[in-house]
Amino acid sequence: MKDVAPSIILKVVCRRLVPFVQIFGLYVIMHGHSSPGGGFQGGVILASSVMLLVLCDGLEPVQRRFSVAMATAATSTGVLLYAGVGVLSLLLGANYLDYGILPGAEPRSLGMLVIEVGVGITVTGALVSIFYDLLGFE
Amino acid sequence: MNYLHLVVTGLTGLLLFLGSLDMPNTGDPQSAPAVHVSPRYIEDSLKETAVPNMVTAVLADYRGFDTLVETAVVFTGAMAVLLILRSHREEQ
Amino acid sequence: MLEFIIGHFNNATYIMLMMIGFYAMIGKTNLVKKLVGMNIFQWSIILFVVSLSAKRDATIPIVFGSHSSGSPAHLDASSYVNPLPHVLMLTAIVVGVATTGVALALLLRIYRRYGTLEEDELLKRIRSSG
Amino acid sequence: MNIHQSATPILIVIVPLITSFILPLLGWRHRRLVFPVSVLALLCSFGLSLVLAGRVLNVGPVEYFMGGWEPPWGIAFYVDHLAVLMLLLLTFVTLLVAIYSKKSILKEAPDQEVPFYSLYLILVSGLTGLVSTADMFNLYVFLEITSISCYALVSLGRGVAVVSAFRYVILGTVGAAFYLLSVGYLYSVTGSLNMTDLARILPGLYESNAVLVGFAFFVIGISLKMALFPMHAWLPGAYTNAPSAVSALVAGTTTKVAAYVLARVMFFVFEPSFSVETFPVTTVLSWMAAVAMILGSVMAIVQSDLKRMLAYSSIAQIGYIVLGIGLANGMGFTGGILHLVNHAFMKCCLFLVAGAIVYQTGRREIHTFRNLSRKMPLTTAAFTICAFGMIGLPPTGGFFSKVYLILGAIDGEQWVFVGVILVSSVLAIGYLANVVRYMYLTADEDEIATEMTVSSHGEPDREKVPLTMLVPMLILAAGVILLGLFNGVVVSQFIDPAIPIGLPR
Repeated sequence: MKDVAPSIILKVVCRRLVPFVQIFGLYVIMHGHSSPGGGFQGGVILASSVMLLVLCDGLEPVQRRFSVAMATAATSTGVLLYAGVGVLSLLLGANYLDYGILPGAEPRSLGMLVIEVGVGITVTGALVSIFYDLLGFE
Repeated sequence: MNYLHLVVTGLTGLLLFLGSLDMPNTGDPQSAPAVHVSPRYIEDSLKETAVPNMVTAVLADYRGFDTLVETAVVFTGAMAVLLILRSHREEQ
Repeated sequence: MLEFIIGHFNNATYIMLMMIGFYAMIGKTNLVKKLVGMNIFQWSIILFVVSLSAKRDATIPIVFGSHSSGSPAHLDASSYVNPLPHVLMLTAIVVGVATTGVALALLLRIYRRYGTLEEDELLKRIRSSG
Repeated sequence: MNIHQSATPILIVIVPLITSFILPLLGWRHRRLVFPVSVLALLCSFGLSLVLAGRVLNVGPVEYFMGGWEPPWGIAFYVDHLAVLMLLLLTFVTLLVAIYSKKSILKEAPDQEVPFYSLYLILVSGLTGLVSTADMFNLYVFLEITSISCYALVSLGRGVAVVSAFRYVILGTVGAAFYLLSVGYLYSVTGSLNMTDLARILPGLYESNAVLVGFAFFVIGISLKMALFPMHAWLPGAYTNAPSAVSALVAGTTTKVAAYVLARVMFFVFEPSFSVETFPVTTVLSWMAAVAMILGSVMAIVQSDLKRMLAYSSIAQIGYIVLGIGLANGMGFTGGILHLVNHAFMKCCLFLVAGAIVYQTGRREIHTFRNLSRKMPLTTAAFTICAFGMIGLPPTGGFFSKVYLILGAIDGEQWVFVGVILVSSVLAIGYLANVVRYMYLTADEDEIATEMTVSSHGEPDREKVPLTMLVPMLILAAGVILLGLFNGVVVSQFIDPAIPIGLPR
């Protein structure tokens, strides 16, 4: 697919579309509390925006911005965030992943928000990383 | 066309269908899944977690450990593909 | 009888889908077709478990307008569908995605090495390469 | 609402898990730290298992509620005597294999430490989670995380390893999907996923078709995962072509844990009376196991590749374990679980030896092993001890587990199975004694001559396997003997309290 130059229509449409896709992905992650959505769905949408960029710009320019190493790092950062919330609740003296012990007025809601963000980061990183690997195997 | 495969497939399907015959009807509000564990999720999750989306509440809180392992599965998938593909680029 | 048929059409549907997938997995010799069969197989199970959550006259499991009305009113379990199967199948979907990714990566390696994805041809080439 | 319970059960699972998440970040800059950190995590897990074992032996089964939610609603861990025995076994064996893998992975798959150890730790945490969890769906997720890391690790081997790994993916996924299907069937009639809760609800539903079919698919799915005889197609290729450390790891742990899950669900979620009388799955399993024991051994005899021979012998040994479970009496159960522990030690050690032989000499074919005992005396000694254990000679653990199995078969008046155990043991002599014979045979004159010319630049008669590979093998071999000498302790402390209520003692 590297040899084929994408048409101008594809390029323009993708470029215009990507910011909206990313905003929508973030919305789906953050709004999972009160509407259908959450980390997995939003993460997939964010990852698809990166894939869209690869479709119109090719692999190299995109990887200059979001490198393979960054994708791998995002994969482990997100899930560490998730597991970290659990460890925090352990340290504060409750059972693993018991958000009730966290500070704030609605601690459980807060804990869920943090882990949804963590899931979103991981899913974005993992899918982009898998995509890069499948594409880069040549 | 291999008939053995068709026979195995057909038998498996028949077995599954027989098993599904005495399941509760779809949409039955008195079925076991509807009356045993799930009512608490519906009735109390908003009170207990302050999250209006019950799916999110169950996913991230009541069964949060499942979701942690599930996220770890995503991580595993990424690592597995990395191990399978990235390493062997120089093989050829 | 009619009620029974309507109440069990979900099982018949998922079993048919599942058998299509199962046949593709054991009967087809092309590895990609096997993988597609595997996916149909997994998704039919997901369809089945999600169908368990249905309740007549019930809505999606999200409480609307909870923050505006102050303290939440009493919620009736029969007016919302069961959220648990949805949660379980969200997990199963993610697991399926990860498995498919790994399988595709393996297929790429197999194709690179042996130049074919037909099972009998593949076995022939493995044998000839020692 | 904040329930606080001692965190040991969960820490055993999440310490390796969290470490595996850290490894990619760590390996980015400090490649050297990856191995020590992984071993540290596994050591930590093993230490915690010891602590937990002490507690279980003193005060009985331990529970742990995730997120503080009590069982039918939340996910719970339940660690009883049997589970804690499995935890000790798993963390100990994986620790030793990890130490062994340091040098062997450098040779077999260079520059792969980060993803390798990351997946390794995930595999360990998945296995420990499988053993500890009391939730049917959580078990599925752990089953899949274990399998996915296994697929990737197996594909790391050379040559046809990718094809074997793909076959493993397809069959492993069918197994997991059948398991998921059975969970769905049970859920549709009970509405619960927790094992204790299911055990309470199910007795009223034993006549239901959905429960029967769900149970049948559970047995098929788990049999696929543990490669019981008609469903073993993925095993020989996967074990033979994987890197040596991975072969040892997979052979020593994954199929054993699947057997544990089978026993757990068959006897603790369902009542023994159901699996024995209402739906006589134990009889079917016993006969399948008997066929596996004979056919696996026969297939092992005709192999010329050492690792492939060990793989077929694994199929036979799985037969012993399942036979013990399928006999459905106290003695048989004891024998099955004891054999599970013994076989994990023996098969792990044998695969490690096979890897060490490949490491030093590059040989895989059995008939090329002439004179090996002079070049690698300690390695061949470890192999011989484990071979004795597999055959079932007295001071080793293998002898005692076979005695228990035979006593169990006599208790159940299943004379055929007594014969099958004896015949299979004789066949084991057939394939293992052959290897030992080659190892201790002196080579032909001309072969020595070629040896001399080949190795004239180095010393031919010395063990060149590094210490990190040698020590785990020797510890495992010593373990095989110690398990034999102290089998009474294992049986009376761990297995006896765990024999399910309702099995004839």
